[in-house]
Amino acid sequence: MLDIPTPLDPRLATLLLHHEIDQFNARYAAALDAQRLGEWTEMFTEDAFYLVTSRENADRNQPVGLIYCDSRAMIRDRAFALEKTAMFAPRYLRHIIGNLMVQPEGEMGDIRATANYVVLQVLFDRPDATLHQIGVYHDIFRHTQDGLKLRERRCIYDNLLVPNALCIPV
Amino acid sequence: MLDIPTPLDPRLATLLLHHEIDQFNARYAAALDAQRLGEWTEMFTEDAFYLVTSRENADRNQPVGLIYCDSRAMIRDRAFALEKTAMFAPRYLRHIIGNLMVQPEGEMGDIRATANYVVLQVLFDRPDATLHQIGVYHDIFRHTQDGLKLRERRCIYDNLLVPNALCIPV
Amino acid sequence: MLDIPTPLDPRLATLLLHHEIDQFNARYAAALDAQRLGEWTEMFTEDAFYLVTSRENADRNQPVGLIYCDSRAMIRDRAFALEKTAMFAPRYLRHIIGNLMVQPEGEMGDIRATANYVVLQVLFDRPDATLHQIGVYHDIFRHTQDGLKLRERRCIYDNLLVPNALCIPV
Amino acid sequence: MTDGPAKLRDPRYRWPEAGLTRVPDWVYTDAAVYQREVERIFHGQTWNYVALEAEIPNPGDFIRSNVGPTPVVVVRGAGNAIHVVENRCAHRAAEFCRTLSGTTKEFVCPYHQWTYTLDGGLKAVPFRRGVAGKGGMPADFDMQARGLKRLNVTTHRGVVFASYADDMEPLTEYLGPEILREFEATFDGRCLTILGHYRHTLPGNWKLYHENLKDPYHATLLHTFLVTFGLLVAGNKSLMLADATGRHGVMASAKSDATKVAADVRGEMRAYKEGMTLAEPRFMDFVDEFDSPWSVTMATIWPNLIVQREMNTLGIRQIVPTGPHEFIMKWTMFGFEGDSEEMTRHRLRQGNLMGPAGFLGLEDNEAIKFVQDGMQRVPDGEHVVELDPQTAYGTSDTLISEAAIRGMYRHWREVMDL
Amino acid sequence: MTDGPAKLRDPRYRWPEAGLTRVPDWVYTDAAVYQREVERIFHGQTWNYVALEAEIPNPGDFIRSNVGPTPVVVVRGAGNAIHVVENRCAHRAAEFCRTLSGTTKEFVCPYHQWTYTLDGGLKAVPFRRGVAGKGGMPADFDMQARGLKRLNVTTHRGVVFASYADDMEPLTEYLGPEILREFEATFDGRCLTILGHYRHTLPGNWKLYHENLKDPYHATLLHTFLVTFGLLVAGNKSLMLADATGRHGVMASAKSDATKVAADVRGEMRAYKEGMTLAEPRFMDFVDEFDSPWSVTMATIWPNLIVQREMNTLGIRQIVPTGPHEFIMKWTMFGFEGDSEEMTRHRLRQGNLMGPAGFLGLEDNEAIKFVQDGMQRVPDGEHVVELDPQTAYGTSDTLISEAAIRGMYRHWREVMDL
Amino acid sequence: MTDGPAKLRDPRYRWPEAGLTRVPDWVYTDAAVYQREVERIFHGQTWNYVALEAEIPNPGDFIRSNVGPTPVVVVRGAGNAIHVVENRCAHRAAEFCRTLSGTTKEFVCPYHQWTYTLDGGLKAVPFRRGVAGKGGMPADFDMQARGLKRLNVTTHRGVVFASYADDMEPLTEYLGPEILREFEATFDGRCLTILGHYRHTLPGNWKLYHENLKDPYHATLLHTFLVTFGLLVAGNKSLMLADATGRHGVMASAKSDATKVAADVRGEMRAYKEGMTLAEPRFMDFVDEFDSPWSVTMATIWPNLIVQREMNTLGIRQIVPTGPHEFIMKWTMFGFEGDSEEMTRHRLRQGNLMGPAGFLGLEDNEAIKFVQDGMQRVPDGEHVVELDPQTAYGTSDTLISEAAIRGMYRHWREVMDL
Ligand code: FES
Ligand code: FES
Ligand code: FES
Ligand SMILES: [Fe+3]
Ligand SMILES: [Fe+3]
Ligand SMILES: [Fe+3]
Repeated sequence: MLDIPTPLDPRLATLLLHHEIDQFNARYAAALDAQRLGEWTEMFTEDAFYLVTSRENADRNQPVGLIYCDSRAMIRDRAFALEKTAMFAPRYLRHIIGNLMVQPEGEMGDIRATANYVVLQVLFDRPDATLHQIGVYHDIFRHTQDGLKLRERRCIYDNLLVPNALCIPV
Repeated sequence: MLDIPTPLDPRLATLLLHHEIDQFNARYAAALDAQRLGEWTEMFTEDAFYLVTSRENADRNQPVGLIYCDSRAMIRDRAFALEKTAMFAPRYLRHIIGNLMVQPEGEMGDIRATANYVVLQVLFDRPDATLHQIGVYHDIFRHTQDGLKLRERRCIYDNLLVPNALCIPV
Repeated sequence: MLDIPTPLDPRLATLLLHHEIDQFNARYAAALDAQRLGEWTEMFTEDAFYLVTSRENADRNQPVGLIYCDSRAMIRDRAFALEKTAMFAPRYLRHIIGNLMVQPEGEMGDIRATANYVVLQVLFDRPDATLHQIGVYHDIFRHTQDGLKLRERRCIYDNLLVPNALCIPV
Repeated sequence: MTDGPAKLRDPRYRWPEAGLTRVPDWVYTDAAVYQREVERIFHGQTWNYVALEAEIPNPGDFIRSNVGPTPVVVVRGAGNAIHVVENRCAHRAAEFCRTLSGTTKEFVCPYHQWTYTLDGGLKAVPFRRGVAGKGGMPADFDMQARGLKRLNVTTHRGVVFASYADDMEPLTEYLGPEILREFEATFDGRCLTILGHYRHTLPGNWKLYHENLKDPYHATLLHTFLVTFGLLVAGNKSLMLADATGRHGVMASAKSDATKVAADVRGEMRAYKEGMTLAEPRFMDFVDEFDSPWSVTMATIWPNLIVQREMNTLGIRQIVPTGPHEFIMKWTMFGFEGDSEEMTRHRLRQGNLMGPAGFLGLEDNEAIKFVQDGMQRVPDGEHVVELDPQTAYGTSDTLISEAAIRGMYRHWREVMDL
Repeated sequence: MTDGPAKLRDPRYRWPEAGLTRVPDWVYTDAAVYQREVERIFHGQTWNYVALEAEIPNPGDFIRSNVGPTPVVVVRGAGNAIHVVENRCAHRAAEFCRTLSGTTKEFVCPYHQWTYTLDGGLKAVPFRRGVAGKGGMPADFDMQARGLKRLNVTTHRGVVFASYADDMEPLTEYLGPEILREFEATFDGRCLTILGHYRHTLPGNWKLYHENLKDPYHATLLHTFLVTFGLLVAGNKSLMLADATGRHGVMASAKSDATKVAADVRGEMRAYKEGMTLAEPRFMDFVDEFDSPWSVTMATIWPNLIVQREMNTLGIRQIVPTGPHEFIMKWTMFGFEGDSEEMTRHRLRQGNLMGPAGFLGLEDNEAIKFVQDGMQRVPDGEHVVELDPQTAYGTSDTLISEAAIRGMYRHWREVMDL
Repeated sequence: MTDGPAKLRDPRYRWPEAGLTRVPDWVYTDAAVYQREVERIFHGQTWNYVALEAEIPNPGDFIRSNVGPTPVVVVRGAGNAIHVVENRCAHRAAEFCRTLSGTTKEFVCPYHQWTYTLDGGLKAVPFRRGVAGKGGMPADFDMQARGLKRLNVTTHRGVVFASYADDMEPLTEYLGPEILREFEATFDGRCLTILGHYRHTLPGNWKLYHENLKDPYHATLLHTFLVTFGLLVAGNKSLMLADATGRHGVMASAKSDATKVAADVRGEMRAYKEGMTLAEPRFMDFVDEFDSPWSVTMATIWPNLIVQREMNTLGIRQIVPTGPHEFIMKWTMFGFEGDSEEMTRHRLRQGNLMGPAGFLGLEDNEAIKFVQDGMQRVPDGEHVVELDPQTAYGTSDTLISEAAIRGMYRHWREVMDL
């Protein structure tokens, strides 16, 4: 939990935590939009779980993910593969994150939060910016000695169809 | 007005009120996105006014609404009709709410606020997520013994045309 | 810096500054969406720099802008030209601003901030609302005796192509 | 400029042997058929709804509208006469009028500022005689001959119609006595007040909307709300009226108490739900303000007008086709001068029944979409419209009938020569 | 209803002189060719994958699917038999089934509530006999004759196929012995458990996806990850199998240690990167659970099925063409009953290789898009497919071969008569 | 592969009797006409702008560009020569170059890594000789014959052009002496510095953009800003120049003091507004840096280039058609080496006049859209272009003229054989 010099009005503590997570998400989006995947991997805990899957699968409790990482090691391999081995056309991405809701810190310092996201994509050979993916982050945050980290981020997208390929994480 | 133990810096009180309404809107969006219409109806006061109309009508001061409810009873009938009688194809919706502006609490506890909204829709038989409706909420909130409620929400959408049908409230 | 009666927890000061800029952006968007360009021009300092350019140009450090104003005088001429001389079809615009990040106030009172923006447009002769422009504001704010103003706003859009014409500033 | 005409002589466009009890998919999905519909129907021998007089009360008031897909401007001239002109400049084709409505003394095209009078006449061509003796228009340039394309106009009880045909019969004849009676039951002489508009797209062929309102059968089955709250129930007083030609129709019914519906009938109505109640029942009240036995009438006036009298919520629906697979619907909701504030509110409340978010309206929009989806994805089939064989086509007094749809296609095939 | 057939007699559709070593662009980009593919291939003499039995385990369970572009519903009937019917109502063509999957006792069309049994028979027409002796269907209305369009169905090892052809050979014959063997190596009799779905669009012609999996050459070059981590390396044990007709294929390979690749071979492999390592190498482990010499097999089963056995990540890919320039791919990922929780997790982890976000999968989707882009923007060219001249067409045991692609077009030209 | 050619013999494509004073809509809206334009104009006997040398200063520098709609890569070879090749792989058609610009030693197609030299020659085919004696290309595979499609290239004063025609006359001849003079007045020998790009779509036919710049009439009427601040005023010194063929043109004018405009002229100019002033007038200053009597010239160089010299804001505009109803415009704004920082800033400030957000630029984009809208929604009409009858077609020294547009169509009809 945040260490606070003077006892703070609990409503203000709530506000500060909300702001802290809001800013975490803004940095997270900025890292992905600039395709700084190394920075992105550092935003997770060692034992992190990261999943990108459809609302269809989530509603049916089917576990498959477009991306399925059950450790930061796998998140690092994802970043490594995309940066060092994967072939895909250059593109611009822009994440917009909103509707953040944070639950009070739970046992073991788990902080559950959700936020809606929109990923906009621009390819260099198509005129328009497109709604590439929309969905909800279902998150568990933790305060660590290295600061706030994601213990779990499940990205549940509303799209029924992925437009061709998901080249950069969500 | 919020009851505050120790006198609070007025700027912080403003911040808390802003946050309270921001979180109300996030919950409101979540209820609609999950199509929990019963929960949605509980977010209004008994004497609430709820309207969905076009910027075109609003600019001309024409009163018609796609949805026009001048009491929570009518809001309940809307939820009832959609859940129990209406036939429409299944769909995913996602509300993104931003640009919230809150005015200081006025006489009779009225709190006026506006926010921009985007409603994204995914049909199961069309590949793309679409911008279903964009617009502005013109709101009057009230603190009641059951917590913060909407005394009035006028949803003024910018679209000139509604894509086929508006099956879930905005 | 904000003048504060009692010494304030620095984290709360950060919060207040963040909120102040967030609300500035909300008012900025509202002025443009209502096409109140006069009001828009007043949100800049006399020596303001205002630029709208593509991510492509920005990445290459090429200075050209769709709109290039290196003084509020030029910003006023822009507003004047659009309101008094320019011919373009009527349209509805809606700005959504999110992912705000504010850096601590620097020397000479410069406050650096960034935010993502989406400009949605509705023409009267096309059925759909469209993603007209998406991008990032790169800002420098200043507190002046007339309140918070933009010393610099560089709007870097992600779109590769502008859809036909950019008739209202971003 | 498609190769429609030639194409339409192709045997693939032969109508099914079974005749009017079948409608082939190509009627709803083919681009060449659509093109011919624009030529022979919307631009042909028809009166097309374009506006209500109440939308342009004063000289100079104008509103953008359409005749079929074609954009026009409807304007009240100096002499109070109403003019309808194409929204295309006579110089370089610019769609000159961009605003939805307004008031003006003249029309000025933005590109080179050719200027037109309110009745479409070419009034001024800048630098027509050049500058310093150079350039400009030929000496013999005939201003008279170069105005905007004008359509023929007629109005009845405050409703404005336009036609490309120069030899149209009067509207009253065009409607025929029975349809005219229902038209005048709604437009009963009181002045209209505009309450506002709805606009929506609908991803289906435009004729499916006419058929939906010539199909009383669906009303008793699709619309749970309607049935459960007694607005339309198989077996209670109703009529599906068609004019002599079959192109126009009126679906009419009298509100009754659904709980009184015979058990056997109710048995067939899956839509009927026992014991449903409303928290605000008064919004379903019918204030009997019309000289008519019907509490609900839906008039389909060929080719682009629907007049809705759904108890006390009144509206115009204008069909603007954009291709075989989609059309735009523009609604103009209205009341009457002299309505009390409470009566206006009642109309607005009852408006929740109709429109793209209406309890009934959204169901029809969805159902029509499903039909177009079915044809586009499982192509080259045909529709079955054989309910009510006792009536070959046209008017029928049972709701369990598709005779009015058959009547419409009898007319359509004649005009389309298909 | 395009003028396809006539058009296809046009000399522009003549195949290049060079024969199968060339494929002209119009094969991938022409609307009339696509239309004929739907008629002669997807609706022709083929078995089309529609579902896995495990998706509809109980009577009444249904799932939406497609045969070519045509939407169908796959449903398990009361008697446990599986039925496949077109998703188009026999009355007015409505696409009646809107949900992706579910469980029901009958199908009710929303528009007028015609009701169908699970095997597509017409069960009820509301008010069929009218009300109070009026309206309703003709006395001789034949319920039997008016059901939904039914397709022929067969299943093998829990995989469900449908066909429009009434005289199809059994699936086992259709696959042929070699393909069947590989099919049964993956579907080895264990019951399937569904792990979930991926769905994506791909802006390329549907055949390019078959070709991608009949093109072992690309695998050794495009997929750095694959090569670097030893899944497929030119020179190691592999086979590109084709059936006698050339329409089906299996790309098979055995995992090996890339570091052991001969230097000369590695030299040609730009994709190969020295000394790369994974932070979580176990996700590339192969648990040898199959009775097969191959660690990876990709079976392309004509016309719409790919069976992926990528080590331990297993999946179905169903091709749903939407036009010449795009198709939808629906993936169904599965494991087996009795998988330990750790085995399931292993499959899920290994799933990062494939699908629209897979290390390999995203590369193929991008590459196929690039090919369609190239043809659409620089039109009227041809493709060169002459690798491995020793094999005219069909099965080849070298990865440096396009013989399987040539075999596919030999079959395609025969069926398409082009 | 549409059935264009045949279709174009249809009588519907007959030009109006009135000749060049009329332009029929199908010139701007018909798909078959557009297809022929690509073949006979962009891929025909023309020099197409593709890049500025300053964009690819060093060997290996490349930039994506287009010739008509066709994507090409413009690259500076080792020997400093500039090459233009189609962006389509010789193997399986992949659009291999995906980045907008960059620097490379060779081009490698991502799909199978066929490798090309900077001049488009096929340099390497992986595993060309197979592996372990199996597979690979035929022994007689001819690398020489399999490179990328190369276009002919010429440059003048740092501007790069390409052509599909092998027998093109030199650019200087192609332009003709008068156009060349204006071209060289702008490209006066100083080295260019790139200030950046604008890119926008425009929902109109590509020729309307040429016409807009061969139409001095509109400039005096549409552009209030231009007129009010004296950049172009009917009656002041100006010229609408056309080359001998009529395809190229230059609209030229000298800045003057609008307040001195004769009252009679001003009377016709609705656009002119009395007493407007700028808060920052210096941005309208003209620094006379060119050896030319004109302060503003707009050169339209057939078929895809516009050279803008708007006082001190200089730019290239490249037209990339994407169909009859839309094109993409790519702008390259530049200054000169040796520009002071203040001069560069002046150019950037003055840039507010042009481009898709320019005070003038946005008006032209909107006006052209209105014209295409008008034709698409009110089809099958014709345009009236009869201003300035004294000049049948071509060069005219009055602004009140459409002679240059007539000249362009005289040339177009010849080339298009329509
Ligand atoms: S296009 Fe209307 S005035 Fe020229
Ligand atoms: S369309 Fe299915 S019941 Fe009428
Ligand atoms: S497509 Fe280019 S190398 Fe195969
Ligand atoms: Fe209905
Ligand atoms: Fe592959
Ligand atoms: Fe201009």
